[in-house]
Amino acid sequence: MKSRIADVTRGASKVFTAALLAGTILSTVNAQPAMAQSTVVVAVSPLGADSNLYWTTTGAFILPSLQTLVGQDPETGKYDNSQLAESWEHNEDFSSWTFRLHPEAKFNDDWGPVTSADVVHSFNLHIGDDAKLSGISQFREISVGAVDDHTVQFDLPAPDPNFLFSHAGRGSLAIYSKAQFDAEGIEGYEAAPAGSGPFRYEGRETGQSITFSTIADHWTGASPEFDEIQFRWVSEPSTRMAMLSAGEAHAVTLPRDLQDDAAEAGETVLASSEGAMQTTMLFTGQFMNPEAEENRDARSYAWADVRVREAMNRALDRDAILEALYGEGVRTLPVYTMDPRFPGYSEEIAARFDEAYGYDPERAMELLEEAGYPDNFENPKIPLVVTSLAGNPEFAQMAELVQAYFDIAGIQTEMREQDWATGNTAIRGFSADFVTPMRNAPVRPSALGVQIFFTSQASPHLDVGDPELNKLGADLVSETDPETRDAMLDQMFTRIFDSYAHLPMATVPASVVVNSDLVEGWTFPGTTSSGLSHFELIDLK
Amino acid sequence: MLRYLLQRGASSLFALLIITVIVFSLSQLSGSPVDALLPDDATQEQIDIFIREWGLDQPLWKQYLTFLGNAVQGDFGVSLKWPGESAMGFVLDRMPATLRLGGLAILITLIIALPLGIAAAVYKGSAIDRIAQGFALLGQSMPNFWLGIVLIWIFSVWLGWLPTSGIGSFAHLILPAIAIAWFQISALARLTRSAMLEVLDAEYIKLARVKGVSEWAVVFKHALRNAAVVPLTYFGILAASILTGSVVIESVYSYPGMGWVAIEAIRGRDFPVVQAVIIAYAVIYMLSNLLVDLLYVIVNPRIKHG
Amino acid sequence: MNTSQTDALLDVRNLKVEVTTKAGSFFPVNDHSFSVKSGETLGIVGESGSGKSMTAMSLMRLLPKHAAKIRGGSVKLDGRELLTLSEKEMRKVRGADISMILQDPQTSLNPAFTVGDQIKEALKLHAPGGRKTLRERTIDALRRVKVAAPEHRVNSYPGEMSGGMRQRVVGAIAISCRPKVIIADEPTTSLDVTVQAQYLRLLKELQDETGMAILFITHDFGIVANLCHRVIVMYAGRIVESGPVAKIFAKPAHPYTEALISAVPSLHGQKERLTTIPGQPPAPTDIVVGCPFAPRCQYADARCHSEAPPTVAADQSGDHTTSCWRAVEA
Amino acid sequence: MAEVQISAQRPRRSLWQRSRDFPILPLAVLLIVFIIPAFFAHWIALHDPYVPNLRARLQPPIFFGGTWEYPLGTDRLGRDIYSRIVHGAWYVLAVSFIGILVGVVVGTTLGLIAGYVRGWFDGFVMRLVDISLALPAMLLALALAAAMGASFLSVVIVVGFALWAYFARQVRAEVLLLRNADFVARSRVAGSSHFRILFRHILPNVTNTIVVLATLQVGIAIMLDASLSFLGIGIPRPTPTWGLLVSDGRDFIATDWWIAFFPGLAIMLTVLSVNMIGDWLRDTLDPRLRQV
Repeated sequence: MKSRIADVTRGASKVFTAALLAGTILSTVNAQPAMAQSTVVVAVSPLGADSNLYWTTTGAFILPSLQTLVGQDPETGKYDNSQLAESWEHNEDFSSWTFRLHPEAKFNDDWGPVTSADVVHSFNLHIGDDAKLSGISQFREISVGAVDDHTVQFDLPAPDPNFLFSHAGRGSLAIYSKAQFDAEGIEGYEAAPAGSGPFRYEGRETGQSITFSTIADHWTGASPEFDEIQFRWVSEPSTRMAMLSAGEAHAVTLPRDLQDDAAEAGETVLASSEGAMQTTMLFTGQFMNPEAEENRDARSYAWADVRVREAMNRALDRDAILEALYGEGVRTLPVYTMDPRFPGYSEEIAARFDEAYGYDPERAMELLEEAGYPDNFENPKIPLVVTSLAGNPEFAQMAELVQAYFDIAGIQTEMREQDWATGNTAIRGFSADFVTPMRNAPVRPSALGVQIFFTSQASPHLDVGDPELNKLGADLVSETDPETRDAMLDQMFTRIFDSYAHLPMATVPASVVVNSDLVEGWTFPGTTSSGLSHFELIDLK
Repeated sequence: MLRYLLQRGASSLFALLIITVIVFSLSQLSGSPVDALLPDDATQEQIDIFIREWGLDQPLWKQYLTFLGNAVQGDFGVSLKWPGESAMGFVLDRMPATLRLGGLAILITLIIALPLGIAAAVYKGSAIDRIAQGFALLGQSMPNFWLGIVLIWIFSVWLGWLPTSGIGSFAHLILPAIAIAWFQISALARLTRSAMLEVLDAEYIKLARVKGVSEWAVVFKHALRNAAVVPLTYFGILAASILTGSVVIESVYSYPGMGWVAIEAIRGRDFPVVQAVIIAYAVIYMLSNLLVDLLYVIVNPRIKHG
Repeated sequence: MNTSQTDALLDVRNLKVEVTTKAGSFFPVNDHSFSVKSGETLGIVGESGSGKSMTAMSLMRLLPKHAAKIRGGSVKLDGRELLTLSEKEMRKVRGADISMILQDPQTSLNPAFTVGDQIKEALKLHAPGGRKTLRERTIDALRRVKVAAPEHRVNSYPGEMSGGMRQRVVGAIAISCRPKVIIADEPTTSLDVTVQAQYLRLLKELQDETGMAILFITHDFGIVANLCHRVIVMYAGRIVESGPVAKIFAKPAHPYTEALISAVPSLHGQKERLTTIPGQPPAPTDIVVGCPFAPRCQYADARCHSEAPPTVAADQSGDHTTSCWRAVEA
Repeated sequence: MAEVQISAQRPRRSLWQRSRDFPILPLAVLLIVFIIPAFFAHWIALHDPYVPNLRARLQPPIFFGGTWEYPLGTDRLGRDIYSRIVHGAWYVLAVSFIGILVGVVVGTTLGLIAGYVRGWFDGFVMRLVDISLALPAMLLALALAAAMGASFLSVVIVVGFALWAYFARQVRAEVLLLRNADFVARSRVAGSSHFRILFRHILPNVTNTIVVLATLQVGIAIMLDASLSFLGIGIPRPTPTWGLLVSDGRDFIATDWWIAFFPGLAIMLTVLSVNMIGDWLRDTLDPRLRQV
């Protein structure tokens, strides 16, 4: 009996060791075949693009196998007909838009030409209940009809001069093949959606990577010089940097400081030709509402006082902060959501920026004293949100720098380290009581952005509570005359600017670092959510 | 012995039940998935649809019972973050990757720590002992993510021997497994050393020598058999800490295992997946403890009569 | 100790063991010479720390590896020098020619193996045989130490046995290969009196049966009187007296022996309050000038404190020696 | 077991002899790296640990091209690494001390009672121990941070949660041995209340165990703090806990290595010294605990 137990022991430990070994060896068997020579690898922080059904994602990354209606010029970011629409027109009040599709456009894998039916079909999918796309709500009110095989018409409930934005950088509508849907159903999309882009969807490892192969004779004539492109989701910046240095990745996104280090090591930093995002610190709560909201009394927070808000702005040495966060040459942003590319841009405000917002700690302290800060305030402490958001690794530093400058001016702070979703919960629940970093990416047309971030129109939880702004915002919705709109936007920006309604930071280009031994160049406008696009233009050595 | 194991099994099940309560309440506490899964500018309408669809408007106890009822059948619902994936299915998909990584880490740990601990005990006070102890102390005082990154730079970037990150070949497993094993090696080597020292001092070791048993057999037959109980008991904790360690290391190496799922799911407020992954962790832990109990009985026959 | 016995089975000459610790080095076995014949029992008596166990372990060459070293002398078994054997050759001697019974039956059996396995292990090493013969010999060994139902007991774990039974098993292991010499290191200290007596009787019977020599290490002169033919008395690493048991009991030559004998319990076996020797033996690392026992000796004089006594004969026969100034003077 | 076993009854070593093995060097290192900075940060820091100096970003340490102004270099906001480490010591000390205290109090109380009253309560506590060991602390931390926001408190809770089970298990095991000891039986006969027996008679007998275990847990607590910072759920910025410093510098390990290296070194030296002192304490106070 004894020897039996000994045998069992020996047996058990052998089985155990064998199992471990077998598991380990099996994993070698599982190994993927060595990658083809001409695979371009792009490593970025995870974008949450874990579905082939684009409308069920938040729209952070549109599969390069799919196309939208409107394209953008890689150099200037101007709308162009490089995607499915050959041309477009709108009626006088911007409430009806007609797109003419490229007649030669066709889906890959022999799913036939791209027609109006595909657009209507895709549109219906995008406004389904499972849609989570950013900005999709406006689409729900739209009716779409095929005028002919290659012409579609969108009828909008309200005028929208910025409708092209939805079809370009915002990417609210990706065109799927109706033929594939009819043949294979939604499962066909889930397995491998056919698109009309210059790449074919090859497969994904959830949370890990997506791979595309290039199309040989693409209808646009685009001919990338590589066979495959693979996007890898890698959350650690240093790991991405290591991938770049080890030659495992052709292009990676990196935080600013690491970009410098990479450049020093001989890699090349490529910036988008246009600003890809605007950043700011936003005050939350309806702090400009003269009658305290029944939800909460924003005015118990120090930033309800305009003098305190000005002091906060004056306390910041933006040149130094922005250089530390984004490097030299980044543009300071006079008003968040205002952008020279879009209507409503005011030169006058931009010119006044230094005078009104320039670094002046003495003035800040005077203002604080005037306001009776901190003694007159119930809550003199300013809670600053420290958070990390994919694509914005600098947000944590931003909060730290702001805190440091506030401290110098005598503004009390409290750091709130929380994840992005937690902040969102508070904002959506109207219980936010902090100052949080925020980004506008892709840079929305000003009329859209200002509504979202400052008025009660698009997202009431971000409303600053100012009656004047809300009135202007409400009027703007129905106004179609471009000049009147310009004037109204100007008024809104002036109002925001003069009442120091936020802590504007910068307009930042998207940038990637490429391995200079492998990549010659790559031009992209930085107009999408991720800032990346035009992968077919990646120029290899 | 069977009764003993059954008893252990039953109490594990009870513990699992409690864990479901904890997991459920924690995931409730951690906020609404709405904010993690819908875009920043989602409308109220979008939010309402979402809430209704996922039953987030039901009373909590009802949500829990529904959850438990389904969980028993292995159904944790559908992932909110990874559309079209069943929560447990998604976790189970990732499990082999983590088990492979954990298995290799355990293997490395055992292969290095046991001989090291034994050698340190047998040659107590010698250079080997001092090296082993130094190694043990070092291993226990280095944050594992730090080690992980350093390993990437040394072996992937400078030496170019191994891939930096990701999953695929066996080579991809080596660095993360070492990074996970490092701390465990030191802990296990330390334990083995002290357990062996204790045993080597015992009279029966002297008796074995007196009988003319070779030193090799003294160490590996007489001493190890008795000392093994200690590292074995530790095995349960080892398994748990390797799983825990994998949460951080999988993130460093962008290795899509359960740890990665756990972090992504919690950040994304993907309740079903969070619940599934924690339960899966707990089950692995408890199974490995049951295995330990079993091995324990085999290695140490005394317990059978105890 | 000039009584070199040519018929000695185990002959130890001038054995010296040095131990090195952080606190310094010392000689727990200092110039020991003694011998034992077949069928003879030699008692080694002394307080704890006197170097008894160290002597035993050095005979087995099982001193702690780094700390203790044999620094000289010779150990001859049947005329074969043990100290120069290779470790491999020595392993063949251990368990086969010289065997040992350790102090504590509670801990000297390996709890993870059956007693049968532990007996068999020694047999396998020194007298290999088939599975069946090994089993028979194992059972036989158990039978010889009077373990009841040995066929069943071979499958028992030590944890399932009483202390006395375990000590018998330890004995069975020791005699299993029929060694010429058995060293018994206080084998009965932890047993109760009745069991102790039984065990000692058993040892005697086994000796009669096999003619083996026994080195019996103890601190109890009572046992020595019952069991041993000759005795050596140790104090602080030195042999202070040696001779036949009868002579030493009749006329102890060293004051320390005298004190030890007076500490023996009465013949009825009742443990009365014993005469104790005042004071403590010197710490092993202390540098001793003169007779090490002098500080505790009621007869000590100035010379005892300043000069170490030589070893001299205590009577005319020459088989009784001591190292005490009083004997020198006599 | 430093000395050779001379006989079965090894002479007891005096306290003086034992104290000769006292690890002086680790204690000195601990004082210099950890204790003194923790209590005297304001005196020995060179700069304000919170104030960025954007003109002195990423300065290398002295001997690597840097200056005495910033002996260990600066981080990416131009803050002095040395001063940040020095100021961080206090928080590291506080987190590990309070976290372990939480673990000790909870674990010891439950372990004491469980081992003493046995029965269902014992079973219950041991299940809790199982549960707590089966729930990876890191996941709990993530959920907790999401629920209540990361704060000093949440970190302390996580550390306490991660450690209490070890105390409970060890203390219970010892109480099981002690509850039948003579002195317990005597005081029971003498009519002592259970409370009195537990806390006046049994507790003092497990104190050594607790002290030793607690010392050995300091390293684990510091590591845990570092891992939490890595996941972004540690003590919030700008508090320069060492975990945050290492975690913040991790992107720069290959280039501006000093940002993560020196805080890492501080962690290493501290954990190393604490562990060595812990080992010594264990060997001296409670050799039975070798296996923890």
